[in-house]
Amino acid sequence: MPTLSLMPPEFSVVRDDNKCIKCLACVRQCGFDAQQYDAEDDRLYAIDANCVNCQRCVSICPAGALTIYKNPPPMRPNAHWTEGHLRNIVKQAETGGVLLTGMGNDQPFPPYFDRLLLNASQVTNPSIDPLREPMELRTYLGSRAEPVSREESKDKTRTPLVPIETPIMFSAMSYGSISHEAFESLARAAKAFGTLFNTGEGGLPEDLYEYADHAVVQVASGRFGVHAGYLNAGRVIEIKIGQGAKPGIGGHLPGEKITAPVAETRMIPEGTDALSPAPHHDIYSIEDLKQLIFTLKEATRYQKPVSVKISAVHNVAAIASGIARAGADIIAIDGFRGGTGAAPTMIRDHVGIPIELAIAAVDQRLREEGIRNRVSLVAAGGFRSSADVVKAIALGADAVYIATATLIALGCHLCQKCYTGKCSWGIATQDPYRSRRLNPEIGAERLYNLLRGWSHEIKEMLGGMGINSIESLRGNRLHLRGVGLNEVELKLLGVKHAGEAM
Amino acid sequence: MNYVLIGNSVASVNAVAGIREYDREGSITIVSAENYYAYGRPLISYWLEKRVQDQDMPYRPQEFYEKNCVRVILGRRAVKLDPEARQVHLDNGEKLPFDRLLLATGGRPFVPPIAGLTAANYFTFINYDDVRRLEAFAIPGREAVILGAGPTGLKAMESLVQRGVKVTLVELADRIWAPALDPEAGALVAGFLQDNGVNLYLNDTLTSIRQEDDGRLLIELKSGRELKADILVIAIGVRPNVELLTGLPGVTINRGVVVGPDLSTGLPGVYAAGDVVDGNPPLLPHAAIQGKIAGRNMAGAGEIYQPLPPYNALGFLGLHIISMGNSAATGEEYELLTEVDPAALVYRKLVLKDNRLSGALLINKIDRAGIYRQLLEEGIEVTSFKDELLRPDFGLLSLPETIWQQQLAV
Amino acid sequence: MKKVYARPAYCMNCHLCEVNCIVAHSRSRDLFRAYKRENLRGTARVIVEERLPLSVAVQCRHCDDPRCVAGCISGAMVKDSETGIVYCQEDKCVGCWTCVAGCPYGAIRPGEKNGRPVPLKCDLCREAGEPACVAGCPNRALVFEERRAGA
Amino acid sequence: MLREGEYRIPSGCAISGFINKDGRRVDGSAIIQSIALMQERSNGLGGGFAAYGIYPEYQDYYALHLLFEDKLSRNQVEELIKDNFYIEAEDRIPTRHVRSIGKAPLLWRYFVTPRLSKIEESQETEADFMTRLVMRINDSVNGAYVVSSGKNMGAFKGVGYPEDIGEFFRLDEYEAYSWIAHGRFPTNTPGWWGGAHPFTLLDWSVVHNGEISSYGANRRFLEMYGYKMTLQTDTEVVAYAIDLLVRRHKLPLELAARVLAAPFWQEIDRLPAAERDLYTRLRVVYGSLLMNGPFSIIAGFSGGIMALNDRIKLRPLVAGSKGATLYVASEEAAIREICPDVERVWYPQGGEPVIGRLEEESQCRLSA
Repeated sequence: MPTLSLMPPEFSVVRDDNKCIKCLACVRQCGFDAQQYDAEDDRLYAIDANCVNCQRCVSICPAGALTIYKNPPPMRPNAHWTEGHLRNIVKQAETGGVLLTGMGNDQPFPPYFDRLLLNASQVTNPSIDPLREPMELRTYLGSRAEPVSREESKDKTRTPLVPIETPIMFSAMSYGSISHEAFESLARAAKAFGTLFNTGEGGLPEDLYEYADHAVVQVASGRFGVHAGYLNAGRVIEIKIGQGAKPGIGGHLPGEKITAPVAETRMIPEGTDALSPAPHHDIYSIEDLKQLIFTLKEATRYQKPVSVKISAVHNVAAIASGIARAGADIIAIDGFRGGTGAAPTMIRDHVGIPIELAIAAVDQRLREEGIRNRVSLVAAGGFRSSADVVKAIALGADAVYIATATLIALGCHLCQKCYTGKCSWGIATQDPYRSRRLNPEIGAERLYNLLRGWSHEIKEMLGGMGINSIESLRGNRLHLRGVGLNEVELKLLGVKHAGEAM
Repeated sequence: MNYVLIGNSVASVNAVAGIREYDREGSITIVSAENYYAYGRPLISYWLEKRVQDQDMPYRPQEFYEKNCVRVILGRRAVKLDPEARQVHLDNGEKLPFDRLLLATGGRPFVPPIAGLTAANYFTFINYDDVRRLEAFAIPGREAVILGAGPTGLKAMESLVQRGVKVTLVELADRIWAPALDPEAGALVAGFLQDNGVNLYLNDTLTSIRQEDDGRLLIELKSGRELKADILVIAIGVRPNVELLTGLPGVTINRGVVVGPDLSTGLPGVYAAGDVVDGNPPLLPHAAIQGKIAGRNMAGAGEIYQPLPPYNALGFLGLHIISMGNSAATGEEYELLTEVDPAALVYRKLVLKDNRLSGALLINKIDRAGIYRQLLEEGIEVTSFKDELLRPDFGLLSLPETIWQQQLAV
Repeated sequence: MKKVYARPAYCMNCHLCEVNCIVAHSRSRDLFRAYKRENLRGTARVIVEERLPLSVAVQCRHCDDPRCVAGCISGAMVKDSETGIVYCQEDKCVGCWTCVAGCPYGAIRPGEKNGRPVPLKCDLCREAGEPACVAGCPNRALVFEERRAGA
Repeated sequence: MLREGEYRIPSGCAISGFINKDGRRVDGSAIIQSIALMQERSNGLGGGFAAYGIYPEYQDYYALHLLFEDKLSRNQVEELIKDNFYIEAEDRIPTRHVRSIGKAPLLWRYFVTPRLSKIEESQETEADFMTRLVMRINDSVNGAYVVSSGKNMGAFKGVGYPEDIGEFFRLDEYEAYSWIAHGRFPTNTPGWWGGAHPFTLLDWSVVHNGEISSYGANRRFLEMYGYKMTLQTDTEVVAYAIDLLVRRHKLPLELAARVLAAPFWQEIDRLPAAERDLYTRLRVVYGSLLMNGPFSIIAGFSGGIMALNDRIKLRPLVAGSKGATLYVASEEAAIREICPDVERVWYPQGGEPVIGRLEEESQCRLSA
């Protein structure tokens, strides 16, 4: 029985009839049935309540006739009871369910990246022009055996190091949560650029094994798609413990997204929900993790470095130290801005810590323990620009994972409705009508361009700092200065305040 | 190599193109009995309506002949073919030697014996000259009787109506264009014509004609009805112009010239194409295709002509009809799929036999008609998509994927 | 010859090829004028067929032996011997639609422009270089390329 | 790769050094003359020298050169020294009055040998023990600073033009088989006696021209190995990095140089497989020790010197040789000044180390 909706629509779809040519592209492209056409009256109209502001119609409209407006808050201004809270309460009053959302934390927590500034050379040392001089971004991931001697190491339990040509990798997004087209775009771009993509927890589709050499193959608590061939095909194996968007929470891919090819890849029946438990049920302690790390290494004859991915949580430094000592070659830390295909809103918005602080703490801790060289540190969670990347590396990361940025490059407008499977942009959907909107050829090009642009910017920033190799930036916090940060924050980040000398 | 093409219509012109695909050197001569460069004969009704002007009549521009080095002899009739000497004799005594010869002489109107019929009191509707002569007579307010409600008669009707002439159609069969239209479609079209002020007498024909004192014609029909008219057009079919080959050794002539699969006649080096060919529907696409293939074969290609079922597009007074194959079929052995909307004058009928398309008739909704033609010509089994055939969005995607994939890859 | 090829796997059914085609074949070459003043809606020379999720833009294949050219009573429809493009000299067309009956792809639709008949068929934007449908396809579902040597 | 040879900047530092590979010991007047020629590269805020082979009579003892801001710090340090070492000899470092030199700190030297019991207690090697102690003095005793701590060598440095510093320390009275010198144009540290070059650790001494942009990365890496960067300058990281690589990680000096000024990946990728593997491992493991940014350095060590440029040669460095003597300096003129008939002069490529070592025979002779 339809009940009275207590909330007006969040968005208004406004069509300029002077411009509209009634080509109906908007109607055909709207993933959420907000755009409608009445053939009898030859009339286009919108169901505002359905609109999620994904901007697909706006982008596709050849006449530029569409604008989507955010409606004014449906209430008196109230700093405490914000519109978001009101909408959530009403939704829950109607459904009695847990609030679900997609993508990353969108709340106004302090963005530390925006409180950090970079250095540049003036007079006393020359800045370096990346267009004239070699500028090196190649980064090796894995455990570094020291000391180096002329002779090659005889240690057969050492996993090889993995080079990436830019310190940027594509973070885990599983096939199933994203479309084959999106997945393939990532794989192709990673291969073309010489970096790695991450399969996420849904396995690697058979037809994409040609990209496996550029894949971080994930092993998560659901063990979807994990088999010996998969582990041995990938370049790096990653044990996923946690995810920045939902620390402490498992995954749930609804049955509608488990189409036949997804089911085959995940090795589960078609149409069944894919549930990832919150913990790995074979890892209840750090020594269990060690066992899994070495199980995977044994299974791959020590040919694959093993990464362990955790959410950035309060005790992240100590946890990371334990992971390093448990034999991981790479530690990936996912900050609280990290994205997701589906997470409970309360978890997404209220659990975890910023990646900037986490990476600083972990890097410092590992150095204090003298084991920083044992692992590579990969930072993830909300990297928006090459400057964010540079700052993370200066704080101590070896490389970063980006995912939300890649989706935006592919068309995502952060409508946060990934969990519905209706993505108008063909990304977070398994509906072939929608997913075919993302031509992997174009997707791969766009991702390649993004990497190219960011990499070039990183080179320019490095050159400005007077260095020509990314390793000279790693942990080089002297090139960072804080602005408007308090003493505790400065201390945790290990940076001086802007205005302080070297 | 000497190529001589007798007849100057689409078959000859396409033969020129066909020859030149293989032979850029040989000399080509076209002999035309008419005084015009080739034109599409169906254009004459448009000319009469003044929808086409003189300068738009030629089928190909002058450059076509220049570019292809074609000598065109206009206004001359080939009167004799000497297979021994390999020469064609023209009516002016000129003798053209040939190595390859194409007979593309088309047909001439069939005029039945009718009492009182003289060369002066009737018109045919085949040639440019026919309509040039008719033009002076076809003035508003006059009345015309057209014998034959086939494509030619209907186009003559249209052009005369457009010129303000009141038209009466007399048709021996029980409906308009009986080979193409089934009774239901015939009735639909008949109604349409009557709504447009055209008189129609079916199951009837002319028995006599007489010029009255006022110069008008008094036409007597078999039914006893008498009609007065200013113009009489006879449009009941054509007869192939086979005279040039008649009696020559090796040549078989039935209704038209019998040709082999490569369009050669029994005479070495002599080919035929178009309406003159026996068994060929007197339709323009067929003539053009045959002309092209005959030309190629004259130049040595060795291509086979697969006889094509008839297909035709006919429009008059804003009504458009496309027919193909067995479009009028009604019998038990056929499965008929139809869509009828009399108010919109829409009629669509597909004739299936053994789950293959055998004919199609489309009136006023003719989009994608060529796909049906292709299905029909190729004899493609339609069982798996039969229910798609008349859907409004019928198209390539209605066909099995292997077919449309292949089609799109062309 | 270079032709437009559809890649159905990437066709997302936006029909923008039709829009771009219409604009490219309008007098004004302007979207708004084409639709609002010239009233060209529905006159695209490319047809997006839909069997969702599948859709595909169908257009003239510029056949080697084009039926539309063979059947043209006025000589308006021609195949350019240099470029291979099959196109209609529109001022010669009388609207008999034999071409419609001839095209095996159903890629010619009867149309009208300024009271004159116009067969709506792709001419590969022969005056513009790259076909507008290809240039404007947001998902590269249409490509303009040579696939067959010598054709 | 840039091979312009010099980065043209009106400021900068001057470095110079030479080694007599045959072990012949010469007094300090030549090195003073050489460094003095490049006075315009200094600004009077720092000069210094290191000399090897100067204390043959104490060659088995660590020669601790110390500076103290005050008596208190000296007392504290002496307590520390006495706790941990036997002191064979000690004295005030001899100086002479030079007008241009301002107020000097207290300058002392001690010839010491560690107490065995203390080393055992710490479960360290003798060298590590020494290193830690030096770090501890520098780090925790306010006003005290270890200028040098190697055997049979010493560093002499202070605020002033280098030729004045040389005069002040009476270097004409020392004889060494190798000398390195520095004239300073401070950029990012205050003019402080301890801040002048060379920087030393054990036998290592480094003079440096440039600004190491990777300082933060280098420093934090070295800190992991117990080095304490107390001097607020880049140059000490070079000394410590060499110490880590050569003494503790046992890398040949040539390879250590390839860490400090690593080849580009594109060069490494072109190497034969075995070399490629080695250089890849070097860069991957010691990437944080890549000295990035402009520099030319001369490192002195027991039995040799090494000169090295940054890998794209953003600072000047010239080498010359005559007979058994190898010269390196910021400018060719500084070599010709003391060796007019130099036989060979060359400009080392960026990242290509120039190493001069005592010939084996003289090595034996000197240590005998």
